[in-house]
Amino acid sequence: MAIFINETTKVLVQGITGNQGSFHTKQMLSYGTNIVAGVSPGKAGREVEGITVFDTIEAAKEKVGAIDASILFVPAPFAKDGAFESISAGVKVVVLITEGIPLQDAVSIMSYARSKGTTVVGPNTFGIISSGKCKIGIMPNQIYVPGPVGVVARSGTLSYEIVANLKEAGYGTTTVVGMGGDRVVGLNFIDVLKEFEKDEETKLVVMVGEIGGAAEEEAAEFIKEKMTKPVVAYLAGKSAPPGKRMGHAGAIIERGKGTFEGKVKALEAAGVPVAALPFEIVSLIKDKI
Amino acid sequence: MAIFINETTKVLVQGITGNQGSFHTKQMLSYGTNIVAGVSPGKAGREVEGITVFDTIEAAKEKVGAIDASILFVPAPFAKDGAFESISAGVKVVVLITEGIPLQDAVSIMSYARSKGTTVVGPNTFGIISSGKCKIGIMPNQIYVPGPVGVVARSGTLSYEIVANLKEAGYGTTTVVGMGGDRVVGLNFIDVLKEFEKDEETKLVVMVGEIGGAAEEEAAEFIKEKMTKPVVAYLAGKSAPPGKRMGHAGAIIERGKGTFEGKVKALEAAGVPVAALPFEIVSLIKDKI
Amino acid sequence: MKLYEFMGKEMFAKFGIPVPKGIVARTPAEAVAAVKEIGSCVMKSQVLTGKRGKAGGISFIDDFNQAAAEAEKLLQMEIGGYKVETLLVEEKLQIDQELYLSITVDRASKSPVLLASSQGGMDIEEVPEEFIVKKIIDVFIGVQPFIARDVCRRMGLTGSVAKSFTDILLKLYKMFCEMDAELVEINPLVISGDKVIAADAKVTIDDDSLFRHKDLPGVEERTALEKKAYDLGLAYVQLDGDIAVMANGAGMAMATLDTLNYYGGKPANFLDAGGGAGVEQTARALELLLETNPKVIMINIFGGITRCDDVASAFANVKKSKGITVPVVFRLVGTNEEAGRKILEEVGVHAYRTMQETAKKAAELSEQ
Amino acid sequence: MKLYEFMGKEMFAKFGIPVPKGIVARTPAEAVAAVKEIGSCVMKSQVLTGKRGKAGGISFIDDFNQAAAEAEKLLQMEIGGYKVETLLVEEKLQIDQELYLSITVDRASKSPVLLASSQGGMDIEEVPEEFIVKKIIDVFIGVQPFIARDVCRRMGLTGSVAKSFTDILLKLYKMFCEMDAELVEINPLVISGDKVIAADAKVTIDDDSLFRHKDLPGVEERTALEKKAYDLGLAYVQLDGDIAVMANGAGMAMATLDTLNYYGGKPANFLDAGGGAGVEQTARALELLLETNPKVIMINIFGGITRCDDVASAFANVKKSKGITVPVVFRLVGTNEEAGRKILEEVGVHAYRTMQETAKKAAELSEQ
Repeated sequence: MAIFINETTKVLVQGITGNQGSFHTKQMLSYGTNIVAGVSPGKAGREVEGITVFDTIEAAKEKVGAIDASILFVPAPFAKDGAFESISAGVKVVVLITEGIPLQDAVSIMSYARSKGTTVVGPNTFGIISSGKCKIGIMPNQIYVPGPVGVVARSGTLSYEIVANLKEAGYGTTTVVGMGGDRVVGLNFIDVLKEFEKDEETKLVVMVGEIGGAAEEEAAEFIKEKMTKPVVAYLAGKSAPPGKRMGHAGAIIERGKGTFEGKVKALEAAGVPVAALPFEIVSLIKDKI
Repeated sequence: MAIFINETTKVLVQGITGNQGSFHTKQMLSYGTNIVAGVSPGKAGREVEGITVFDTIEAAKEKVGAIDASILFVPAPFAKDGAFESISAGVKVVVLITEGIPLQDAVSIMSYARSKGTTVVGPNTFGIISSGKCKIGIMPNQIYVPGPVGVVARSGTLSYEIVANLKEAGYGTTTVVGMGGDRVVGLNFIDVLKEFEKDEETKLVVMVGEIGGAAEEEAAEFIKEKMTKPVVAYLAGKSAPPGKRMGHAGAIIERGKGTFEGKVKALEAAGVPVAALPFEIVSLIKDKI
Repeated sequence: MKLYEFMGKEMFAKFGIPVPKGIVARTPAEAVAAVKEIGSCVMKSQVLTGKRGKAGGISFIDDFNQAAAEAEKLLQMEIGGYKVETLLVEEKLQIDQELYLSITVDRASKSPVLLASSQGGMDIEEVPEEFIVKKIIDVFIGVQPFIARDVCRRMGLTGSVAKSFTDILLKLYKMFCEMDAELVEINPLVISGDKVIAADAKVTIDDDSLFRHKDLPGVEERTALEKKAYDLGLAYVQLDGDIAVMANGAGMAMATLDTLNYYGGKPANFLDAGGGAGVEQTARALELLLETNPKVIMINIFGGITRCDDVASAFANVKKSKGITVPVVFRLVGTNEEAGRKILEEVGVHAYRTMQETAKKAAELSEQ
Repeated sequence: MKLYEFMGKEMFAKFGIPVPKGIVARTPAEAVAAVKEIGSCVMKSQVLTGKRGKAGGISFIDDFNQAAAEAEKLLQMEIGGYKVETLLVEEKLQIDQELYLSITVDRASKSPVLLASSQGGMDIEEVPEEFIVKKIIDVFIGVQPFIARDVCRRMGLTGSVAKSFTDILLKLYKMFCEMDAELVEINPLVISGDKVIAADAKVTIDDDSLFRHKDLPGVEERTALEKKAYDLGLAYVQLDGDIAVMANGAGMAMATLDTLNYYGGKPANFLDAGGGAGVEQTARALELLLETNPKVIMINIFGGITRCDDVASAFANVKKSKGITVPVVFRLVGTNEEAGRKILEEVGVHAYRTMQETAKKAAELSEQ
């Protein structure tokens, strides 16, 4: 078991011939991801790391059959078209690595995805990985080993930090999900928590949040009412000055909402211990697993 | 039982203060339809046949709660907006009486309805009636009495003819569905046949088709493979000259498809006896029920 | 409403779709002037029907001296029942390949559908299925570049031709939506060197949408009587029998013809008086039928949204004001039936209750 | 990118949303000329922050002789950290009621959201929830008339005011979409007689969409250093400590500040070098940090899409070419870690493996 993706997931890479596309195709293959095709318009017939490149997803489907998941290494101005192509082709999990996708493009992508029942991971995400089974993303392979912890994070590198800490302490992961740092992303904490609650292999969930928005507060409400599995959290941004942009459009503190203190309060009220520094997570989960 | 609507269906009338709206509200009420509210922008606070009028469906919902079905007596240029309002308000069955709705408006309505899981009856329909339970439409009350026959028709008056014949012969109806005469309508024969197949009270189905399009041919395929209940059909247009517009945009014979002979052949191959005149239907069902 | 080729091409040009250089001519003199300006050209008769090439409605003009004679010849032609009144004089294109491209609305999916082929031209209807690319369009996203890419791939288009084709496709979809088209068709869409040009244009605008396209010029393809009926909101088709028929609802009208035929009667027309016809409209419909000098009039009304009393009143009014001398066979049931029957009886007309007896009676009377 | 009020209003006018008659002035002389033309007016300082009315940034000019002095006064003000450089001189409106109207994007529903209130004006944030109308917009259908009707109903607008409001709402949504806005806000939207007029304009265009709005004039609200960082594709915020910090990923950068603080260190900045920064970009980021003359530099890299060898190479290049005299505490793990460590060792820098030890060391060094 794992959530969203597993060892049978057939993956297609959009933008496979680009710099990042080819580099991460290699990385994903070496992790064991079942990549079945790549797409780069005008580059049909080439190969990247042994994977055949097609002009369009329809062309790929004619040769390799249905695609379960796709990952996009497509520049921001073309990302909407690429995501639409995946969604339209019936791909069920679409991972949008791309940073800087226009906000309204993201809105359109999410609406279209919803109408087709597609799960979108990102944009501006490191991706999703089911440890030992399937990696669809750009995270460093070596830190993801199978184990009982589910991780869901807004921020990429921060989750690496925590997953690496977990690994060193002897805890592997089931699935690690990067929600993405943009204001509009496909998954929220609750979507992912629901899946972890259903997943038999996941015994405990680590939430990696940050200041800004109300996603953590909403998650707290859900945890209180629906989660039976233990959840622990780390929140970044305790020392961030209020009202300043901290890189993620999502991390703007607005009108007193989304503060560090408010989030901690909401989570603790839901029985979720909150670490103020990333390396404290390990000690928080010790008694719970 | 009945399909799509029954005695518990809460109905709202859009365009209730107009000529047709008020006339047919009275007719529907006298048939026993559970009309809970009316809408006419700018006319809030009035009453039509004892039914309170609101400016918007949201306003109506605030007072009377959720609406199950709506019927639109709204001029063609405003019908899309009215249908969107119903669909957006979570109404599950929307009956579009209006004739002359622009084709692309109909396309938009159907797409939006699909995304929200709404059933659209029409446009350019006489509506839908579950005999003795609920009438949402403009058909003459007196011919609809409860009984074992389900009727699905493209054409309005023609279905009255047949339902009246059935009644005189002693056969009542479960539900009579008018699909509507336009090129793009919400329901096709198959959608309705599926429901009749599931409905316990319906013992036999009468299809009232006409020349043009391929709906009857597709229905024949479905009947052959999926229907256990007997189906009989009447097709109008045997003597229509090919290639001429016969009033319904839907009834254009194009490229040899949709001919009377082709439809009869397809239906008979599926075990569906086809009457060439409307009053022959009664004799066709005699042995089957 | 079908548009003439030249109108469709004006619309294409407005939306940025490349068309050949062309001039409209309505007289031989205008045609000669046009040829003078364009040079080596093709002269195309403007009619609202296909197959005009096979019918001789297109002339290629290489020699300037032919121009007047050819124009005269074309302007005297009738193609598929349509008189040629206008010519389009166009530059001759170098044709490397003929493509096909159209967008219309698909009944089954209730969505626009895009059809394209690398084998366009006169015989498009005989091109095997596997060479026709068909894409159902989700109106929420419209025609996106990824769709165009896949169409190009399947048509075997690459490089600058694919780029131009994509550009045309996106613009054609925009035009389809904004102009409320029922059909936009380019056949052939010509590859000429590295250019892609719409060599023909078949555009049909949805009649029901014309209220929001008031600036479009009207194009009439109905007969005078049909036009009159259309203006009254009636669906009317002329047939060649002697029993004038009025019914409400298209299905009912068709069934009435079927039933008349069954009893040996010959309908003079198809007339759907419409769902919600009131007194005024019904009266106009009756007057229209009287104008055709039928032997018998058969009226078949099953009142739903149409109220029997309205129809009866309309009939009574016309009978009183114009006088009706031919026999009228009336069938009247449904909404407000009793009131309607009473009105008819006052003007001495008995109404039947079933379609059979009505049709049978009408057929009998027409034999006399 | 936030737009100045006068720019927002120009955009409103372009989309057909009524705005007061107004003239932009950048000097007292221009302001006087504007007052001469407009007459009794209001002089509004143009700053990218709210609450300017409460800060005295708005003057009402009834007496023409006040104009020069008032303009001079306003042009010397600083409001919320922004120097006033431009004035908007506008006709004074008769104000019968102040409404509020805005459209932005809602995170939770991933859709545009429309907010409206019949109690607009300066204190909109204190208006009770029940007087705020909120509608989540389904982008597939957009803002339709039925939505506007319900907004009007809930705001208590009727008649011609409701009609004008509806018209403005539909146009504002169009502008929101076409201009890729993050926020369009009109507060107050003034009812003046039977007219409805946008008396203010707050418009923010999505930075990520600017590539398709090349014709928009640039508005800069960053400090010089922040601007430089932005142009390099870096997210940089100046803070008041002495440890320059570079990390990759916004979350990681925040966590780095948190950890530094925990160990008593004082970060001089927030700098997210970005997900996929290459050698060139990382080098620019380092040079930027050097410019701020920090006491210590802490670099915290967990390589994912960022490759450790790229970061190390960039560091080595900068060290060789510019020389780095302040102590650098480096943490380097992740993609291509071994290659990166090797490069660093070649320039004499040891890389730590955990954030804790790195932050602790940096804090210690900054104390010395």
